[in-house]
Amino acid sequence: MSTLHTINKSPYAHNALSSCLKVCAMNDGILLLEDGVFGALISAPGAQELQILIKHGANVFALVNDIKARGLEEKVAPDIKLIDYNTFVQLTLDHRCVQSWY
Amino acid sequence: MSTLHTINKSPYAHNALSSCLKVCAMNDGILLLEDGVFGALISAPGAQELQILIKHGANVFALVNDIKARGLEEKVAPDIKLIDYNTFVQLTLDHRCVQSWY
Amino acid sequence: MSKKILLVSRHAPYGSSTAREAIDVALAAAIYDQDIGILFMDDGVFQLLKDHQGKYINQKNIDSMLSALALYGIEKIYVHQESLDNRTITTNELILDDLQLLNSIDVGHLLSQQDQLLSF
Amino acid sequence: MSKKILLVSRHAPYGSSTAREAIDVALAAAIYDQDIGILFMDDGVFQLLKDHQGKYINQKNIDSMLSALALYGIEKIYVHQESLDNRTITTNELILDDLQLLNSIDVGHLLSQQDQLLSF
Amino acid sequence: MDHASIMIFSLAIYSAPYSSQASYTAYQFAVALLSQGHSLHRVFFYQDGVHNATNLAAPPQDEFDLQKAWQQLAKDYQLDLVVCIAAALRRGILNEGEAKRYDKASHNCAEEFTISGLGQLVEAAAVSDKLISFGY
Amino acid sequence: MDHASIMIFSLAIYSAPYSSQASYTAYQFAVALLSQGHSLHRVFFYQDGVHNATNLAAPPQDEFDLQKAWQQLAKDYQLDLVVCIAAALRRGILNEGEAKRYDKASHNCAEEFTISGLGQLVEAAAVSDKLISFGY
Repeated sequence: MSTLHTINKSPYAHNALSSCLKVCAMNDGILLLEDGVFGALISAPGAQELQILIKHGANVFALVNDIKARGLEEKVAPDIKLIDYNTFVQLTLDHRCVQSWY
Repeated sequence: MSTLHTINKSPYAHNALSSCLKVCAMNDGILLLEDGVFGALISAPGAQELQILIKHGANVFALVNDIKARGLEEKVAPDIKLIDYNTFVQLTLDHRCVQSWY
Repeated sequence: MSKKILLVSRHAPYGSSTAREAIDVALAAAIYDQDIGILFMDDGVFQLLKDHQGKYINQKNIDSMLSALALYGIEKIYVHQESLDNRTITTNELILDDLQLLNSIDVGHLLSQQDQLLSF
Repeated sequence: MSKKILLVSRHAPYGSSTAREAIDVALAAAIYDQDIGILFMDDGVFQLLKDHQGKYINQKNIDSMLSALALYGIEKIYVHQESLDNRTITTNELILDDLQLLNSIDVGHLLSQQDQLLSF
Repeated sequence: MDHASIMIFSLAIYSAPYSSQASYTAYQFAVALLSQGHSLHRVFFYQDGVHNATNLAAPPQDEFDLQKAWQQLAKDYQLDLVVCIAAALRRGILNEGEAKRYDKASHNCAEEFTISGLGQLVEAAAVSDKLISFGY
Repeated sequence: MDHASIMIFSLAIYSAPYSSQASYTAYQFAVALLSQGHSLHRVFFYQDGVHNATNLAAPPQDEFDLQKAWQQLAKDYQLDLVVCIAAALRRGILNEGEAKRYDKASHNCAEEFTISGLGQLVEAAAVSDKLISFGY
């Protein structure tokens, strides 16, 4: 079964996302939240790897409340799905475990 | 006059050192402390830039107590000067201002 | 006893309180009539983006706090150009108009010319 | 009700309390007879270096806390090889002997095989 | 939601309210799972997360009061909010009993929170379907 | 040290004790500068630094007690230890006066600390030769 990875740190400032990307499997999920949503920008460090993962079947999500709070709605990279807290709960059920990268 | 930069975050995990290196002038000083002392390792991110700065006259220091606490005494890159808290105080007097990168 | 003070704000808004509490310091310095400037660099430039909607996470908007800087008479607002470029942010996406864009060497000069630095 | 639990420890020792408080959780899990493993990766591998001297900053040695893991019956201790390599740390520099070195793909597998993850 | 799909969650919170957004996210996650009819076995506060339990915070009235929100949620759903004793003692969060034991003049742990050991985190991992960590 | 070289320092501390090493570094820096005969105008505690002021921490006896160390240093050198009121109220650090004002049953700010406004940080920057920040 697969793992849900949550990342709550900006990839411009911290290594949380890049570390996650090293071990993330193709059928895993990645959820960007809090300052982690800066990783949803098209030009963010790790953005290319995220797009490659998505092409290979991984699901990448970002908490829409955190995106809106930071004024990033128009800047999110393609195929990153914006979700609410209810869907966050559902994602934890769809995956076996949650690894929080912070 | 010149600036003393202090860095207290590991360069493997955070961008504090790399940001500092972008704006650090040749006559500035850099002090690695707390988890920032992992930046004193020969292979650390930013280690080459530190060596170049040193060759051009900048002074790079590391707090010896933090180095010893982490078992790094044998692993410090050349020309990084190990100093104690008293010398830290003196460094703040030798420079006009202190910018803390964290 | 007025000194030339620069506040350096390097952290992203909302995820931690650092950005918010740094602005409070800038406003306090202005109230006490100090010669205060503020420099945004690294993730600190995300504070300057328009269209924050902090209500979605039950926080006050940082961008509107920043709009108060001018009201408090803080005119020296500097932004590190490379930090904007790395984040593909253009100046017309920013909340403030009277920004001075600095390259990395200029930032180094700016730091060296202050009487005190307040690092956030 | 015993579950397969993996504690993931990614933070450097001493600068913050995270590494130390993560070890306390591992020891508590062992006391309560859970099937607990621990994975060191990223700056977490610095916890494993020999010759810590925490007394220089008035802290207890992390490496000696880690030596207690075996005494508490924790035998599944994993280390991310690439995290060691990036820090030019060799296994003979490490405090523990019975370490299982994993590449990045193996770490991904390990995470996916647990019942619970404790992320530090 | 049919009965078979009700899951048991526990949350582990490692960061202080206000200073970090992570406690707020955890709170919203708790609200969402409860509103979906799932069960929340325990919320365990560790590291700087213990500051969620203070009853002395007095934020400005126009700001969200997360400490108060936890207390209300605990009342509404009879939640088991547990603060790690070792982490709390080091950070100055005490209930009446601990204040007496350590000869302190006052205490500051809100009554909706229980102070207990790390075993409560381990037990939560053992009996819950899902344990989610919220770190700083 | 001759009189002319005595410098006036102030320190700004932004992180919690124990959780982060930065407060400890600031303390050692303060000890060093005082032992060299310099003057310490003020130590200003802001953000999570306000937790240095709690009098409710009860760390294990074999661990360094930083909160107590600050209190002793303040007595030895008549230091001006100032806690930012806005940061303290949000984080649950109150003295007796603030506890009354906000109708709280207890208070937890050690008596060696003064609670005051951000103006005290600004004033420290203005009158000191050196202001050093210790961040998380």
